[in-house]
Amino acid sequence: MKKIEAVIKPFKLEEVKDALVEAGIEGMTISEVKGYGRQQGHTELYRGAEYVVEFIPKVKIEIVVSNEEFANKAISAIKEAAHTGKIGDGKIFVSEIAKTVRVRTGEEDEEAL
Amino acid sequence: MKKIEAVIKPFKLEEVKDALVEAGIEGMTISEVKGYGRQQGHTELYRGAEYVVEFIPKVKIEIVVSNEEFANKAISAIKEAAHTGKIGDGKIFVSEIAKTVRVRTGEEDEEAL
Amino acid sequence: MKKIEAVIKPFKLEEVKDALVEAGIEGMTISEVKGYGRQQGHTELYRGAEYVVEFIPKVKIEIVVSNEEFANKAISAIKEAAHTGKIGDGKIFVSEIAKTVRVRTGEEDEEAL
Amino acid sequence: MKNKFLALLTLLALPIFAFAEDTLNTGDTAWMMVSTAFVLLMTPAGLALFYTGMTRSKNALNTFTMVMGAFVLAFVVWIIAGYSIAFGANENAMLQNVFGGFNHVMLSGVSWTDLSGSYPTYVFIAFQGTFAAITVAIASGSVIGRMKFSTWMVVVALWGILVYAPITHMVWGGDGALLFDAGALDFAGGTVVHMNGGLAGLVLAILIGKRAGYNTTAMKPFSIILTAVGAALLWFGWYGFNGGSAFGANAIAGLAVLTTTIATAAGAVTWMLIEWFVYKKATLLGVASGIIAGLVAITPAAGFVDVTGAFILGIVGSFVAFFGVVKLKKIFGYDDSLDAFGIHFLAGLWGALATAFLALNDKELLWDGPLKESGDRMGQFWVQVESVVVVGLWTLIGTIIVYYIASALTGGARVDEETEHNGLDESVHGEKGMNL
Amino acid sequence: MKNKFLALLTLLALPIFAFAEDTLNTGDTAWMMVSTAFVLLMTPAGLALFYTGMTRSKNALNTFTMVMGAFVLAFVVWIIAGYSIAFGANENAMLQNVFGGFNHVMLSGVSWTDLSGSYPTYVFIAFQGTFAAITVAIASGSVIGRMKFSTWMVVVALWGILVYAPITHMVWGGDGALLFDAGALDFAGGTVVHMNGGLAGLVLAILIGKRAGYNTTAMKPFSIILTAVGAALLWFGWYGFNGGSAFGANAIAGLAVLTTTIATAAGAVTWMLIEWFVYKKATLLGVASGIIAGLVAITPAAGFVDVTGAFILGIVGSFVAFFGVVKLKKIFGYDDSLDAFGIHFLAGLWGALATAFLALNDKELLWDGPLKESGDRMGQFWVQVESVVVVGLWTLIGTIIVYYIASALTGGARVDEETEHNGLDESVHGEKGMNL
Amino acid sequence: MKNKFLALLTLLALPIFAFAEDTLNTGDTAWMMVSTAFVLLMTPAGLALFYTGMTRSKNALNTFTMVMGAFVLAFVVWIIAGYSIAFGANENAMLQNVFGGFNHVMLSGVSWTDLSGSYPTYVFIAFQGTFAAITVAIASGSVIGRMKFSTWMVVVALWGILVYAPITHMVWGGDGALLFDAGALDFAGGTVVHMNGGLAGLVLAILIGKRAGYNTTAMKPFSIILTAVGAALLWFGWYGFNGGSAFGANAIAGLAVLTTTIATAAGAVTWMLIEWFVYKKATLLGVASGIIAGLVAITPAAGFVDVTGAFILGIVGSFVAFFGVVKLKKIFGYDDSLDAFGIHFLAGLWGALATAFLALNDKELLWDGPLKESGDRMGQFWVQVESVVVVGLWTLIGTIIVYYIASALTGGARVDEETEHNGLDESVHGEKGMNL
Ligand SMILES: Nc1ncnc2c1ncn2[C@@H]1O[C@H](COP(=O)(O)OP(=O)(O)O)[C@@H](O)[C@H]1O
Ligand SMILES: Nc1ncnc2c1ncn2[C@@H]1O[C@H](COP(=O)(O)OP(=O)(O)O)[C@@H](O)[C@H]1O
Ligand SMILES: Nc1ncnc2c1ncn2[C@@H]1O[C@H](COP(=O)(O)OP(=O)(O)O)[C@@H](O)[C@H]1O
Repeated sequence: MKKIEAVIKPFKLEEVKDALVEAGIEGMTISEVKGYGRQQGHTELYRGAEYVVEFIPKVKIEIVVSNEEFANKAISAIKEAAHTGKIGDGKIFVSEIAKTVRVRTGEEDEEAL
Repeated sequence: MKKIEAVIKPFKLEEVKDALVEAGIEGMTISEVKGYGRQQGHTELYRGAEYVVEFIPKVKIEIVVSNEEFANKAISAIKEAAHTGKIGDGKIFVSEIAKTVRVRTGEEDEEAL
Repeated sequence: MKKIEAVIKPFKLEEVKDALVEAGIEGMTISEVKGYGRQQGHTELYRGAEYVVEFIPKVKIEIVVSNEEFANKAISAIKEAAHTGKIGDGKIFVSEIAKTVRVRTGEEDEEAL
Repeated sequence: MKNKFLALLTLLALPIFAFAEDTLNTGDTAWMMVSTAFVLLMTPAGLALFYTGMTRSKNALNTFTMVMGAFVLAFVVWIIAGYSIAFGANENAMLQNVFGGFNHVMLSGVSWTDLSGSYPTYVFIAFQGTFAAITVAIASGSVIGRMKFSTWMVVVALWGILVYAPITHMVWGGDGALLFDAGALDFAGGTVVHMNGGLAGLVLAILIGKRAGYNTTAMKPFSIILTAVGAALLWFGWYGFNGGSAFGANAIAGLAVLTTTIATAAGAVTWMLIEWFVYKKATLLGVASGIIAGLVAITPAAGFVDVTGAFILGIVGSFVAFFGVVKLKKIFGYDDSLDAFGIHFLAGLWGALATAFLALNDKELLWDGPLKESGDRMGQFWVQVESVVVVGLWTLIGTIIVYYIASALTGGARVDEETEHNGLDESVHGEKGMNL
Repeated sequence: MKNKFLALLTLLALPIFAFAEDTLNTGDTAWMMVSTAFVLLMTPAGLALFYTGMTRSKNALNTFTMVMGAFVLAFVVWIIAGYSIAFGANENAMLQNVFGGFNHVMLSGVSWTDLSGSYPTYVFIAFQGTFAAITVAIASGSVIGRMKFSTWMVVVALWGILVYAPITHMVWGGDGALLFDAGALDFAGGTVVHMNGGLAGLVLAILIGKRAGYNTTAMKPFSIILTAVGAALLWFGWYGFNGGSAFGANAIAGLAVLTTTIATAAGAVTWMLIEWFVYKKATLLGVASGIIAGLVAITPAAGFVDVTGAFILGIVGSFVAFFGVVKLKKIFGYDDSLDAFGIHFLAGLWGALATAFLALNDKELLWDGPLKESGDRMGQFWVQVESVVVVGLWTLIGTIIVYYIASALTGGARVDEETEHNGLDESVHGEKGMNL
Repeated sequence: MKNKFLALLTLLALPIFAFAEDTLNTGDTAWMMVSTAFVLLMTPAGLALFYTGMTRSKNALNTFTMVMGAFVLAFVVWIIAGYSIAFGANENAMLQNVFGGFNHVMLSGVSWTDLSGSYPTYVFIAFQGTFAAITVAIASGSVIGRMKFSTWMVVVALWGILVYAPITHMVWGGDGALLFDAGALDFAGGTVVHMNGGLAGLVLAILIGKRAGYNTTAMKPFSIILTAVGAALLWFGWYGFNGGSAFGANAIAGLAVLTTTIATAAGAVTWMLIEWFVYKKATLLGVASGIIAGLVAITPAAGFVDVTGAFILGIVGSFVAFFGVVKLKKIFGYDDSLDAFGIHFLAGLWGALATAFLALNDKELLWDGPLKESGDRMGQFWVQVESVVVVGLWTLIGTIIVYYIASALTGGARVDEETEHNGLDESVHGEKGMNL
């Protein structure tokens, strides 16, 4: 099984979710994260004190799929839906998952997804 | 070493933590996430505008253990404690960890856990 | 490619980030997490009700680097910068990444980092 | 002040007799309108924030809605019938003991030109309506996190008629009213408002049962900052509550303003010190609790005591409420979620009884009763005890009846388990407290 | 009250004639100063919180700043020229219909010893200034989330001069002023403030266009708790708004205090019930919305109606506003972000028209007009219609002009797409609403 | 107004002489009670929110507790001895310059029937007590994030006796008091409250040292929304502060209400414009800061100046405070955490000095002094300078002494490093600001 982690711009979440669902992926877990990279943050201003905000709000999507095929579908879906062409669009990382369990039923691996 | 990631219902956190500690697991890291899956979200209502909340609050638990045995103990503990039998109970994912370091002492791998 | 996940004390974030940038690492994703371990939490007090806070605020840093060398650089940088010597300094976990994609350009793997 | 009430009641009952001395005084009118606005602010802002900050985040909106919804509904009920029952003059002398009748339903028979002493009767009605509405809102604090919103709304409507209005009649209802005739001293509502609301809370809490996970899971407050702001707004509004209960911009109001401030500050300092000695920490929730304890304790006595009396009421009030909140609740094991009973009932009880001993023996301040007539403090004390017991019993029985009717009408008073787990905000109101 | 205005205007125009009866009354003065403070609180605290809570978190600070910034700038503009245009007496009879002239620019010709009836003219000026400032702030609710802050500031300044001041002159400007002469009844600003501000909001919303993602993405409110607190503070301040519009601590003020409370409570209960029947849920945003709808609906009538009238105004006001917010907006598809039009315009319109039928036929309450003169309700209704139409047209045209000037001066009224995406807090103000 | 003080003092000192003209006026009494409530609201709600919003989230509760705790303790100290020292009349003429004595400890010798001019002395005492309590609370803003709560409580208690009460006596203490006799003009506390509190803050900030990480780490405010709400509540309460300092509902109070509004609005607009020119952004914190700067600047002059004077005070006040906050702090490198010195001291200083030149030469407004007596503005300026210097020196020395005593009594004034790192909420109070 494969795990896809994608860090994207927050306002793209809805579109990415829709694209994934369309690609047949029906489960995912998201979290609010902050990114540091080439994209430059803005400056915050409090009574003359200027703070550069280097960590930029992003959303991380985690998806576990049963095989390479689904992984590729997911990657294409995200690549397309999250794309704006501007710096900071984010990254997708793929890694290996050894085992999956569905808590409700105890089903394992492919069946649990 | 193995990493166990479990996505569970937030109100089960306390029980799961206790079950893990009882199973001899004494370190873990948790975070607030939101899940998308079969479980249907509720509807929010603001002056006649209805929003379906598709992303449901969940808690993610990450545990790194030194071997298969502990991994299995952890999985059973979570499976049992997080179980309600209703849709949305969550999933457990297991993957491989290549290296662990304890920042305080510099100890590595099994010793660091 | 390697993924480094480090759980550190929140007030060390700035220093760790600087150390990583100095070590040539220019991308990372952080999130707010809570840790459970040897470090004892404090007690909260509300009208005579005392709650032990067992989950302690931590920051998780995720970095994907192209090879072992960078991984080691990152680990040393974190180890040093996050170190206070007191319990709760945190842990570093290393795992394998199979594939990386940059959303903006579609570049893959090393080029995407 | 009692004379004001008398004048008012006579005026209402016998509108034919016009008193030469009843002319509108602009200063008194200004003060009473301000006091009305101040007391109004106490509920949908003060108490709502005070309670919302203390509840768990998943019940924050529910808590706010219970307080705000109670206020608006109780005020409507007050206009429809509550005022008539509380301040009407019943022709049947027996009934007049506890019940003012239905003559003034929908304020019929009251005109915008009528005066209540030196200011418009309409202002008196609005002022007293804010008292009616805050009293039931106080009780909500005990049942937060498990009562259906529909049940609560029914409780509010019935309770305003069956419990609040008769009790107000008994204490402040003028000649022929039970405790009024007995000579009970309750300057601004120690029995009528605080004991009454606090005890109703306890009764409801016991009838509906504990929250799931009570005493086994951590129930952390949403934000003590909101609670502290709520306490500050309550303090502010309380100048209308106590100062307005002098029914004019006079020296008694001035006395009430000063004693209220002293008792409150002393109560807050006391709670900080108790926490410091017990826990080695002074908490913000502690300061806020001490403020409320001091305010409640001075309420029945605000226009009767001097500087020393105010200090004693505030300091001991904090001790009593601290004991109620930290010890009593543990001993008996009831789940008084936000301590409506622990603070309002106990500090109110303390204030009501202590008034007998701390009230100045000054005929210009006192109301008719044993103390005024013959300086008889023990006699006054027994009158205070009587009023506490009568009010307590009426509340106890009335609240039980109201609870069972409301529960029956709404198919059970308690939300289902899952709703309680997920928090009432989501299921009951379909809203979230904060979308960051 | 009309007489007060007349006295005032005469006083201003002919400072040589001193009226024997014009002596300062401390009670009236106290009440008017309090009312000024109360109305002030409504904008930078009440309305600001009400709106901030309803906006998306990324625009929370922008929303607050738009309201607070509007208030301070509009007040400065009021002192510089607004007051003179609104309450000056123009020597040219034709112009006097709509425009009071520039005699009192920077309050020249007004001294701290001048009285407006029984209290200082300076207090009258400050009191009216808070009305001017809240009116434009109300309009901001319609354009939240997409208008440049600089454009908004220019709109505020121009609108205060070109729209608000002339309309106020027409309605409240004394002899010779268009709608004043016609006999329009607007006790505290149903047309002047609420219809005016609400319609200006709609016009701006249509001119600037919808928010990106309107109707396709979820736009969740930052925190309804803030909105509810804002509603409570608005309610509190409204006692100054309506009660102060009696211009003294008198029986009419007392009437306004009572009717305001009744209509508001009834409006809130109504909204809860509507939601209950429609959605099976009562929301806190609903209670808060009902409170505002009730307050707006009673505003033009507060000193004219009785208990029944207050109930009707509040109950129907909630229905009207609910319809505006839930249905009308969907039908026509405009993006009135925070419903300034849906609530303020519609409930204000309802109140203004209904006043003709609900006002008591009591000469001591009524202002000159068909109803007072001959009990002619239909005649009064047509006057109310006239005032609604005139105010509406003036606002419509004036706001369009103001928008285009402001847009031209600031290089376009709308922020760029990225700024809108990221939220205005970050780009426009460089601040964040909350750093946890 | 000075006459009011004189009457009061005579009354206190010579209770045998009853003045025929001293009868209670209900309008004045209503206004003074309202003013007391308004000023009260400023501290536990207004200032507490203003500061809490600006602090880092880990110190939010600590900040609130420091303000609220200071208020209640300082008020208790005021009743015990502060009032006596400030407003007592010392028989020793030498001591009377700075110290009113202990005759009225625990308000002994003052009865609820005593009048201070036309309203109860008890109201005067409560009103002045809220001034005493806010002054020390202002100073907390400079030492947030590093001072032990226990040390702070000791500072509060001592400072109220050793610094605040004598300074108040000097300026407002009646015949024989140093700066009162000199003829200093300080309408509502520019020197007594704002310079005094602001300078005390700076002194404490320097003595305790900078926060760890000052100038190297980002110290982001918890929530500017809270700060803005706090500013709005402060503005509201300030009507009691400045308007109440006319000690009656009279034309001078009306003047103060108007000038206060003008200066504040002008100050806020100014700060927005400065930010716009310097940073191309107008921030909400900026608007809020401009509001406070305007309010502070007008305080010493509110009942002395006209419209133009109010504009000048507000506009320049914002420039001065902006300079203090943005430049001065950087130049000298002290860590005035929340800018108590930068805003309160500097704008207060500006107001106090400018009063000499902007006060109207109108004998009905002025207090005895060079300007009233002979229209001598330079003479008046030197009196203002004298009062600024005397108050400044007393505060400087007094605060240093108080700091060292408090530090000694509580085993060092500063929390340990780890506590500072983790935030004071957790370690000092054991609470969290928000549990989402
Ligand atoms: N090496 C990395 N490891 C983990 N996350 C990264 C890494 N590099 C970038 N990211 C994440 O991707 C986001 C986008 O990266 P950035 O360099 O700003 O733009 P782009 O991906 O368009 O080159 C960052 O905000 C960060 O969250
Ligand atoms: N393929 C997946 N990848 C990552 N997370 C998933 C995946 N499927 C489900 N989840 C997580 O598990 C949670 C529960 O899944 P759901 O389908 O709602 O119920 P169940 O696990 O009972 O079938 C989801 O809310 C989501 O957080
Ligand atoms: N086995 C584990 N799996 C995942 N996270 C862990 C594990 N053990 C510790 N952690 C994380 O590391 C943090 C520090 O661990 P702790 O035992 O408190 O101190 P130390 O690392 O100094 O021994 C914890 O708060 C938790 O977030």
